[in-house]
Amino acid sequence: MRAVLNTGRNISQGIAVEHKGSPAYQAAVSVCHMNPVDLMELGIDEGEHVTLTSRAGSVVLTTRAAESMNRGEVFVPLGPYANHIISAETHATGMPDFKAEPVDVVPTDESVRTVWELMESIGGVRYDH
Amino acid sequence: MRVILETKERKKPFLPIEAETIIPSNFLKGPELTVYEGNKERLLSDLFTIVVEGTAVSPDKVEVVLKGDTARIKRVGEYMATGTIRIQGDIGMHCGNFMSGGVIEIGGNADAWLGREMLGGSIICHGNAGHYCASGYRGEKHGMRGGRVEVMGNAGDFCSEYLTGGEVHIHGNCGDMAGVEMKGGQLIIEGDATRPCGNMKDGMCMIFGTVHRILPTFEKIDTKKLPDRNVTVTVYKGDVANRGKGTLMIQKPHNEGDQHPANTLPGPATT
Amino acid sequence: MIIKDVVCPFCGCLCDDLDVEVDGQKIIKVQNGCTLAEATLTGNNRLPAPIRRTANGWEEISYDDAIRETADILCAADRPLLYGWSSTHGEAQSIGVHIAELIGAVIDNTSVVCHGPSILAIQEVGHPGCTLGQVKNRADVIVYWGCNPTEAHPRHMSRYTTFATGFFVPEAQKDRTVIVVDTRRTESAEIADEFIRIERGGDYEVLSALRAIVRGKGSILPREIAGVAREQLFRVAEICMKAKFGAIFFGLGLTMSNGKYKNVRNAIELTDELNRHTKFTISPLRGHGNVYGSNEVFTWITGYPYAVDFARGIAFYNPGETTAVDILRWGECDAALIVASDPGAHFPHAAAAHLAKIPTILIDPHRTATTPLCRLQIPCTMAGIDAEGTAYRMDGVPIRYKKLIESLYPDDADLLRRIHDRIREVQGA
Amino acid sequence: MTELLVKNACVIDPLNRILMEVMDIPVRDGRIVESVSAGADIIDAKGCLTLPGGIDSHSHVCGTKVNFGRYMSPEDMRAGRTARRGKMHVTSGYYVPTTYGNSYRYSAMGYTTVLEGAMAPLEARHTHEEFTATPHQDMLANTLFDGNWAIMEAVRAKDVKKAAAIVAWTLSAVKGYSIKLTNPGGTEAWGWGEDVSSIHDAVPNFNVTPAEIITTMIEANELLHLPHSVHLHCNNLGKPGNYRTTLETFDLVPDTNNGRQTLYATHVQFHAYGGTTWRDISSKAEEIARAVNAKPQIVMDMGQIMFGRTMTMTADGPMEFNLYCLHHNKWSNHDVELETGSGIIPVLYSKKSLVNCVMWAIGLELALLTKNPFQCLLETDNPNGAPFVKYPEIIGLLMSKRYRDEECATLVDGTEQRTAICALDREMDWNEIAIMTRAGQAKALGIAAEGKGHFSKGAEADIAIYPIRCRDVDPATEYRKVIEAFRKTMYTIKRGRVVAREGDIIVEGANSTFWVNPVVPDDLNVANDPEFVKKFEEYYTVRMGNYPVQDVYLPRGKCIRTKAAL
Repeated sequence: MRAVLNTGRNISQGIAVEHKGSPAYQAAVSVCHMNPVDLMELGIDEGEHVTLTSRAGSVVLTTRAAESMNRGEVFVPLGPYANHIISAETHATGMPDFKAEPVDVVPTDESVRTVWELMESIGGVRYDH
Repeated sequence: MRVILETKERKKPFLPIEAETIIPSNFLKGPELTVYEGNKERLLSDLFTIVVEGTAVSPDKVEVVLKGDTARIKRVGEYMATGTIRIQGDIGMHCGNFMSGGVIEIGGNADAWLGREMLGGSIICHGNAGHYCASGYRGEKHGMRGGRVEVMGNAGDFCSEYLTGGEVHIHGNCGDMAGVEMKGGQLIIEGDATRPCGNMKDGMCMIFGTVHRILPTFEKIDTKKLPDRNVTVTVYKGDVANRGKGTLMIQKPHNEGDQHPANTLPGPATT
Repeated sequence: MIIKDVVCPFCGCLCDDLDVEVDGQKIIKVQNGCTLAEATLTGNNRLPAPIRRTANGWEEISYDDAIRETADILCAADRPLLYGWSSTHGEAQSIGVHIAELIGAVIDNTSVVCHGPSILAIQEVGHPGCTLGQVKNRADVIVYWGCNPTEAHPRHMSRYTTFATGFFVPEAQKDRTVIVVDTRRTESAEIADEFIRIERGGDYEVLSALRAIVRGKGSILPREIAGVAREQLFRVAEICMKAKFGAIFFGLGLTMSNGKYKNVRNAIELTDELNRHTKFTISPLRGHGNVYGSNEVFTWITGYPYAVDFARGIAFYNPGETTAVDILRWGECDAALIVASDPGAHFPHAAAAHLAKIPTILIDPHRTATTPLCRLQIPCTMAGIDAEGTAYRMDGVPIRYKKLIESLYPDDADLLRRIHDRIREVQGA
Repeated sequence: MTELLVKNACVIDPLNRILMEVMDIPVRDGRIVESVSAGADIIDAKGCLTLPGGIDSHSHVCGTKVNFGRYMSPEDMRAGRTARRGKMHVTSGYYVPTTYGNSYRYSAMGYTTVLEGAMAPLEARHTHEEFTATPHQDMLANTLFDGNWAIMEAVRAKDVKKAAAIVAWTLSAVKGYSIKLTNPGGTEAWGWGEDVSSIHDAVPNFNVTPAEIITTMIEANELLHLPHSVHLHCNNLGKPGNYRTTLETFDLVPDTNNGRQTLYATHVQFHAYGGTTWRDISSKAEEIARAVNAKPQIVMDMGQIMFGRTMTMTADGPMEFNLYCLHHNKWSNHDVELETGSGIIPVLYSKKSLVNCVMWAIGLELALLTKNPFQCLLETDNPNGAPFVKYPEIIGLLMSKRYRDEECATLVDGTEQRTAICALDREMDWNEIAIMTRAGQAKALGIAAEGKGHFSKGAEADIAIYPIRCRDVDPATEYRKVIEAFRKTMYTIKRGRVVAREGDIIVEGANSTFWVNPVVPDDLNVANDPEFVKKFEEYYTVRMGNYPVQDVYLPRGKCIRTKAAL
């Protein structure tokens, strides 16, 4: 499914934002909110995983049904997961397209990576002492 | 006189070079100029192999040729008043800023802010131009005021923002919001455009490709045949959200079934 | 011990009416705050000591070594980037700017991925704004555009707008009309008297249409604008023009979607237009507690609110070129100092990845997503918890953070001052 | 102990009636003394003009709206950029420069003390932060009370003591120096997009008039024994015909203080317009000057405009909106709850505009027609009329009829008919300029007693040595030399330390901030008044406990305590 990715803050992201390694943070920001009809169209239930692929990359997320979402739009809270697929293009304004990244949404059996795994995939070294 | 500058290999090739000293008139006194690489001042000869052919008595007879990896070289031709600069490949940001005369020819792509606040002279870019082609400076109320910019390929977003005078001719497509805040001059787009001329106050924009999402505040006033092109265009006045007296002529207005603009954007020239 | 009138450092509301109970070095209870305040003040995920990444993994090092190494890295760089600054106090921000001018760095703050576009818009058309108390005491029409205060600024409505009792609006909710404009039906939209649902990316068009209506040119509008019925816009324009005092608040829905600052500019020009009929103000809902402070401090020292490039000795400003995301994305910088922010989590990965390729130093109290990317992390106090200092609320009101508990961490202003002085030593040598 | 001897100084010190006397000035530990030891550092002034450090008694350089002027003007930052050099930080900007830019340029011109013209109490912390970053001048803050709700309630209740008590609490809480009224009542009306149009209009919802606010505050000011008088930006700024409002306002002012004026009327040029519209605007400088000449209780400053681009910024929000509607450039506005407002727009004063030419003439007329230079001080309401770097040109204009005639010849036709500028022959002398740029300010602000604006023994050693020998120069003809000399001192000495040499800053600054703490009896302390506290907590959006500016913001604060007669 082709969709437009929207990102932003929400409460659970805000609560866990200073605990980037915590399960609560991962649970808050590795979620893909989408319209239930879109979920149905993909043939999956809420809680199953999808891969989102954009011009910048791809990432696996857990789906969550949200009536408030328009069809053809998905919302991923601000964080390393959303940023794994947001392009760094800023249109020379300094600001990436955090609210307008076109993505492909495909169901997947792959598991959601941890924040540290994501950071390692871009050259980081985890610190988990 | 011809001055040929060919880039040398650099340890940190991604560091931007700021080279507003590269304008024809500066070479009359010899090639001992300096440029900035990051926060370090360097001799031109540290970064370029310099070959000077012939002599000149006045700057208009000086031609500067740039070769090699020139995509990160910024501000070439800034404040240039006369003479010629030819760039074989791509060129970095702010090429031809504030230029008032002379010619810049770019063989490849130009990065953002090509011909920013230009006053006169002409720029020809054979590849694509980045965002803010022929536009203004942050906070400044006047963009390009005179001269001519011609881009054979596409231009990015905010092309000709605040255009106040002169002519901009894009042969390919423009990104989002070409001609936004336009208050004079002429913008011609042969290809497609999205949301052109928002908040336009004056000036004229003609678009011959498909126009996505014409703003609701442009008033359709006429259709008109352009004899030199043998096409009929729809004429709009706008932007009535403002005190707009601008003219927008579109050959192919198209508002239905639009794609999202993010999907239709040309990439920036040097991505 | 209970400390009264505590300032919450989380978001730009800077609520200053919290009661916090502390026991020695621990915060036990937070009253009056929202859930975000409570999580911020009671959370504990501090990095115990400075750490350095080596070929064999991480090792703890001393503060002295960390400071020396930081200064050396910054002095050796040809294009250092100093980024972050929004979660610390003005005193640290100010030293940061002085470090940037010393070493010819680019210094940028988190507004670049927040309300940077709003700043660009203000630089084109200005900003008719006011302090939040004006809205609280006077506003009978409140517009929330492209923002969701219920989740991002949970007490904004109860302290300053919709639910707040004001001098001229004694019956808060009854006396005020609330308009919410968004692309999705957020929780904030649920309490609106009028909800305008716009097609994604259509804000600019809708704002232009409203301006045309207020100017008396609405007749040329098509029946529908970006998914919104023309009639609804006429109705909303009427409500606004009849307001005694209207206040627009906008969020990242305008700054992050297509058109970026042009959306904000259009909203400001709508406000200008409305001022010809009645009183109207517009204000960005600023995110980080002290992000506005970083704009203020940068501005009085350098003339620019963010994205300042000192490479040439003078201050140069050009968002899109001198902004952090762009510099990282082009791989321009060869060293980075990140202070009080988390680009690892909040920048597109193509930009964040560059931090792992260059020597990056992180000054931050917490283990963050930037930690794995950095070469060196130096933990410090957290402004508003174990350090005091100045912060600027989203409306420009300066407030002093209180120090609630004692800790053994150095204040980031002290850390930065030591780095600054060490750089001068190195440069002098 | 540090000692300095300035030798061969050609001193003008109006407060001590010293006029072009060549003498030595001994300095010890920052103060003027009788003599110094043989080991003192020596500066040879070589017979050049030596004045007490310049004092600007009304300038906008620090705080919320000034910084917003910078914030919204990247185009201005392209001008006046200098790199870090020696002890000098980076600077940017021409008409709204960075704090260091302001500080260095003032120092280069020999200015050592500046009063910030408008500080909103709620945002005072910001002003003080910028004071610290304006390191080479001692700073003072005019504190805004024009739309203060508690004050207006006290005025309505005709309770002067209460008004005084509120002022006392607020000044000491926010570390302010003096009472500023900007368009009194009008800034509150602007909270609803309205304004007041005369001093007898009622302020919406408060049932008080500007006249009542002004007279009550003058009384309160004197009851508190504040060093400065009420500092007033009259109603109706910038409106044709407003001179009537100004004259009516002047008529309200009693003469109750022997030591100084009881009203300081600021940027009076903007308040001296005749006519009814922009089309028939004319100068009423003569009427205004006549009133001031007859009223020793009033001191005004010029509010001179100079041609070129600049930024207007004032607490007078409605005025700025009107200007915006004329210019259609950018407009910022910032209303401050329960206190005041502010607006900012860029302007271009052009010689092609008759209105601008008339404005230019009015400022000069005011100065030339005011008999006593202590009653008309030199300033531009920086940056509203022009950036302060234009002061030397204004000095040139005041000292040379020829220069004025040359300038007048370049103005648009009609200026001569609308103003009297061409007919005025007065040429000011060196002493008068010294009064209009330091001695007058020191007296009007009430800081002569703090050792400012003169060279008495014990005074602060703020000294400006200008590269000009006044006995050898005829300002009337050689005004270019005068202008050049006032642009850049040979030495600017602040508290005994050379801070600037030929325009270069050579030390890190260490200024002081003067503030006033009027001591009132406990029963009048509003902090103990439950009604005041209740309203504060209900209607402000910061807690009363978080409102006062902590001492840490004034690392070198100098508190002036006064005992109120309450």
